[in-house]
Amino acid sequence: MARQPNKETLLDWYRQMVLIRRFEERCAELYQQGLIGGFLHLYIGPEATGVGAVAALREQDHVITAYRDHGIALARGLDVNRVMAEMLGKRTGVSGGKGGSMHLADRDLHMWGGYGIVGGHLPLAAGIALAAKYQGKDEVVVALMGDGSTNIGYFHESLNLSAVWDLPVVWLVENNQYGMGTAVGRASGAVEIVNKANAYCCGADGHGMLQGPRVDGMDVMAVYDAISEAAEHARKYGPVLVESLTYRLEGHSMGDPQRYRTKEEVESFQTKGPIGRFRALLSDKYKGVESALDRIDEEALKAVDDAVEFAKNSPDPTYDDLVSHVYVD
Amino acid sequence: MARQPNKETLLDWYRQMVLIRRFEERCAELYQQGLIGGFLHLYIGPEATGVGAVAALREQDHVITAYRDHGIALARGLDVNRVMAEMLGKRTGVSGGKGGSMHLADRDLHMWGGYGIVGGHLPLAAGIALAAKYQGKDEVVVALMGDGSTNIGYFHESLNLSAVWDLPVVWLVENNQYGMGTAVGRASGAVEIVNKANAYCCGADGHGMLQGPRVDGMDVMAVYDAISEAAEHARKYGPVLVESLTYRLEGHSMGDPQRYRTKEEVESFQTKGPIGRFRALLSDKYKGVESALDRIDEEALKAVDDAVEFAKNSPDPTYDDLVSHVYVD
Amino acid sequence: MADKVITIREALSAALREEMQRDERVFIMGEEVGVWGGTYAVTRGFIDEFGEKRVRDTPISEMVIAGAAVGAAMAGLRPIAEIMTINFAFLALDAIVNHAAKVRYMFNGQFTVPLVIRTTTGGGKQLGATHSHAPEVIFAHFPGLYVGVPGTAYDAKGMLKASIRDDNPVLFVEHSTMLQRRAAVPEDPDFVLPIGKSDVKRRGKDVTIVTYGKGLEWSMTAADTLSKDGIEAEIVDLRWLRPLDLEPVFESFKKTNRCVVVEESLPMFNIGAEVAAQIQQEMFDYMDAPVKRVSAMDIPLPYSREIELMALPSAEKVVAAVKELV
Amino acid sequence: MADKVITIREALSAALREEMQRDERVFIMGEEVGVWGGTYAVTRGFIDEFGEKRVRDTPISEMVIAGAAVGAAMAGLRPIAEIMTINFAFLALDAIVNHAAKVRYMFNGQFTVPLVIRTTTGGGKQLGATHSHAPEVIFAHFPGLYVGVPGTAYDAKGMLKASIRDDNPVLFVEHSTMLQRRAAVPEDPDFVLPIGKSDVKRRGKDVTIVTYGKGLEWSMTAADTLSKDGIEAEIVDLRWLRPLDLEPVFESFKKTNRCVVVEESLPMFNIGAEVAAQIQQEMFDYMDAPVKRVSAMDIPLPYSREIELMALPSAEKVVAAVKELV
Ligand SMILES: Cc1ncc(C[n+]2csc(CCOP(=O)(O)OP(=O)(O)O)c2C)c(N)n1
Ligand SMILES: Cc1ncc(C[n+]2csc(CCOP(=O)(O)OP(=O)(O)O)c2C)c(N)n1
Ligand SMILES: [Mg+2]
Ligand SMILES: [Mg+2]
Repeated sequence: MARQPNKETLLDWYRQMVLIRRFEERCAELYQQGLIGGFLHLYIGPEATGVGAVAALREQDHVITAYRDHGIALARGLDVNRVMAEMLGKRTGVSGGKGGSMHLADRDLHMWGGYGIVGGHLPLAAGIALAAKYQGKDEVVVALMGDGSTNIGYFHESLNLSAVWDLPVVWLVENNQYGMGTAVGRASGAVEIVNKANAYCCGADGHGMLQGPRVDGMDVMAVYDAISEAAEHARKYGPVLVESLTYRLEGHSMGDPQRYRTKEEVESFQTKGPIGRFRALLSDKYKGVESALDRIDEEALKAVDDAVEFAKNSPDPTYDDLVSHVYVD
Repeated sequence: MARQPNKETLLDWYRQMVLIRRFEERCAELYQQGLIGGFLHLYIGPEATGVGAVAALREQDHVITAYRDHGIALARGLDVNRVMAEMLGKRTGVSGGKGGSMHLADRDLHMWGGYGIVGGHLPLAAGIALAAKYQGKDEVVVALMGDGSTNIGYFHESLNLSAVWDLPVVWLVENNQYGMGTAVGRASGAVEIVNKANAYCCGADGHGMLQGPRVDGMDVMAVYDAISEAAEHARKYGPVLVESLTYRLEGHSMGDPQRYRTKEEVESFQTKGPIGRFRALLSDKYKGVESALDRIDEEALKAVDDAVEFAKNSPDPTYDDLVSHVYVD
Repeated sequence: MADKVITIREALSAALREEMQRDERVFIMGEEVGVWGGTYAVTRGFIDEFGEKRVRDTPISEMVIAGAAVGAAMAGLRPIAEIMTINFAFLALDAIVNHAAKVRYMFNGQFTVPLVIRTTTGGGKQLGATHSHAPEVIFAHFPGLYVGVPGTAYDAKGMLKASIRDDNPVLFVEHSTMLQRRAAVPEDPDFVLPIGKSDVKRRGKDVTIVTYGKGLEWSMTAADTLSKDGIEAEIVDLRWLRPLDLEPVFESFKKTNRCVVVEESLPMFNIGAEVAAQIQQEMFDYMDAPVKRVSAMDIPLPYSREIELMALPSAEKVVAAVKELV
Repeated sequence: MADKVITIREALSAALREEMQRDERVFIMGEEVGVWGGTYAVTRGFIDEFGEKRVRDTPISEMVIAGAAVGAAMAGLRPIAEIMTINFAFLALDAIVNHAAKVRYMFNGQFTVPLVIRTTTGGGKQLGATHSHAPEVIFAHFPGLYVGVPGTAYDAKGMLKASIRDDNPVLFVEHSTMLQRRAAVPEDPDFVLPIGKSDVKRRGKDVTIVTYGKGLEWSMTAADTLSKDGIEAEIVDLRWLRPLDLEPVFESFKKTNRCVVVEESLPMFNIGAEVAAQIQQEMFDYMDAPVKRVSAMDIPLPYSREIELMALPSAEKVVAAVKELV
């Protein structure tokens, strides 16, 4: 069973979700202003998934994800200033300005990065889990991915290897119902993605992937519980596949014409947003908590303002940065 | 339901299986003599699978397989002389001596070839099925593959696409228990390979892969029935995954040290061999058929002798062959 | 019919539309080609015009996009498979090199693979190390395939139409930052350009610039600058990396005796290497100086705008290279 | 410690064994490396000696073999991932080029990838078009990676040990038809050779032959023949395609003023192109004749023995090329 989070913890989750939301909104603006370039994939909508999943991990555990990585990075505790600096391509960014929005990592915090090749990080997750197991460490890896990525060869090979080798990985699919403009049902033979665990579930001598739940990804508590349980299983026995049902309230990336869904559909999800819902739950649970929540809201705004300041005032990378770290010297 | 084969048909299946066996035995000799080069993967053991599966198809249907393709080629009716000539790398070979043992094809007979990259032919199978469907033809593709190939990315992407697009493919896994020296259970998260259909089975609007049976691949009648039914489904609705439980009585290819299995294991399967078993069934079913079977045995030997003669007397490819067919002119 | 000034994007759309109208066997498959209308909006409206049968959205499955297109081509269709960007074509390398390019040879001509794989190339968009390749050269290494990289709207239309009509597999590479470039393009639905023919894009007598794709843009700009200093560059646009047509390069070199190769590729084992090697082989007696090469730097591309552009070629770098030479 | 005459296979085994004994973090993963003992018997007995934890048979999953090895390397292990043959490494191109070679750069040095990917290369074994590549050059195109191709048992051992000890990802390419070649090799467990250093394998004054891998064999044989006709070839074995060390080539060229590049690659965009391009750039004033290139023909390889060998380089072709030159 998952440790039951206390009030302080719950407020911290709220803080994280709000911070992510404000951060993302600001990123959208900065993109419009031309201060952020490249592709920008916002984590507006799935905050509860990232926050709940990361909260379920221990400090020594590992997180890795795809390019939609801002929320995961912030939830994992990466410095908001340095994350924003990375967005702006600054030398002080978590990846020195060389990674950008899609490639946030912090080795010390065991955030192994965001990755732009769909599915490309899944074998890396298997390898990180292998290293943990090989070294006799009691650590798990949570590997997040989109629904669309479950159709690529990498998914199959990585999940299969994790099953055969009993690797401690929680494979967490953020099913936000679309891969770019393609609805799950138009791209995946199985619409319930956890079903795919069946392909790796019944190995020799009881090895195999556990089929985990389809959790309500708009409910941070539910995600936390599901991933806590999954991580416990992974630590003891081997891999689990969990699906989080979520929704992205913005386009796939900036400039998405969104011809693939209706305004009504998006609106219907807006009202189910994870932050409002969690706020209501907290208000219900803790009398008089509103003022604390309001303060958190303000602080989040301020943290993002400060981060933008920090980023803007940070130096650009130099030619030396351009040519460094291609190899270990 | 499958058309019930009459005596003539059954004897023809027997003929095919014996022909394949004699052919393969001769190939092994020719390899030892240095007349066949490269890799040589014998189809000794799984004859009933190839013969039964191909027998279930119509003339306009399609077959494609991996490098262990001699049996499929002969079952599909490729000229034994020209198949042997291909083994010897002769100009008269089915692939002009340029393909060799792993690359037997006959466009006219809708035998789309043997392929050496594990899993590499699976997307081709999907494409051939797409072409049939696109053109409104009532044709199915049987794509054979080894158990080992079900762990590669190609498998996943191909089966998934076939499910999403309702492609008329029978995916037939020849589970001979090993991929080279690696037992199924050491390589695959699911030991019952048909389970993998679950990952593609439950799509939107009822699309999806049908999980077919695990058929006794040493029983030509059982394979025929299973593939007949599967093909019927594929023609009407979409893809099916079938598994044939078989065994390879020889090494993976010539020169396999076979450290991964015991002599006893191999012997236990030898007694269950598909040809002896089918012969017994025929003898049981048709009084006095032995002499006909004996004649078939002799004719098979003679056909192989003749094929070797033909091949040996055939010309080698020339420099012109070397440089031809790189492009369409 | 007359010419019309259109963008590369429009030229590509027109080529696809015309060929789909002309031949029922031509269809499009790839990620986001349908409902989305193409990541770069090249196939916008196609799904309405041609239907889901002929404009097929696929899962994110590059191996099967390429591989299934090979199978469909072998079986009588004429697929246009789209790999969203050439970075993702790495995942399809086996399907492209081992199957698209070889099934014909391996089975001694029994199969024909009338396939076009369209993809986009190039850096300079702050997409970081894994999304900024311009690795056409590694595909052009392999026989059995054609590789085309248009640099103008005119070429884009004529080359793409030729690719679709040709019976060989073609990797067709479009530069994602050039889609808005305009030129006059014939409206004649039978306008096609020959496969494997380079084209002299500018006449000059002082130096031969050999280039393709985005390099054409840098080179044309550079030539204007150089012209002001009295240096007249002749620019040969390769257009096709395979078949590689260096005849016009040799012709030009006989006159200029000096050559710069301009490309976005990485600096080692690239197009410039081959061009230089062939020039020194074929034009040894005409060489007044070594062939120079302008390319990207030998590093992955970073996100940050300033430093990313430092790593890429530019008109200035071309000017500098030419000036070192003449 | 003394030297011992051993085969390349033995040299590779010894290198692997010694490094595994030396460092617990070193382990092997790949298809058939364990129970089978390695497709080419290089890891025979290893699973008994080191156990299943350190000698790991994998499914047939090249993408995850390479990719999981990258992850394990990032997380502190020192994997030796085996891709059975380089043909199958096409399936791992993305994992190798986008991840092994780039995670360090992309995340600004936070990660280190001490990874060796061992694979075998080469044609001439009647394996047909999809199994006979020698495409090292396409991997060497990309920064972030090292690419080594030993041509002798001595180099095989010293280079492999260096690769395992190095903190950068190395693609280590062994020629499958050369495993039985013998040479004297140091038994000293600390014998390592520097990464990225070419080696002069034969001294001569008349022509410089630049080669690597199997090309070394053809070149050495050719040199013996040429010597009988009074032509003394100097042979520079590149050993590493990345970093590419052409200093010894330039040194030699200053003396010989003539060069032939010998390689098994396809003829376009290959190693010879880069070498020729750099020679004409750096050694322009020393060139008495164009650099010549001997390579495979520009076709897929066929099965049939006679015609397969026609398509490949040979000592005779090297002799002929040299004779055209001097
Ligand atoms: C191998 C590969 N193919 C295609 C792309 C282009 N692409 C980027 S994101 C994306 C959609 C992914 O969808 P999903 O996995 O559901 O993640 P989401 O964006 O919904 O979070 C695609 C097709 C890519 N980056 N990598
Ligand atoms: C992509 C790829 N990886 C590895 C190989 C080498 N290889 C050839 S056959 C084989 C085993 C395949 O096993 P399975 O699919 O079970 O077929 P079987 O040989 O048992 O019929 C392997 C690993 C290959 N040909 N292609
Ligand atoms: Mg999604
Ligand atoms: Mg098998």
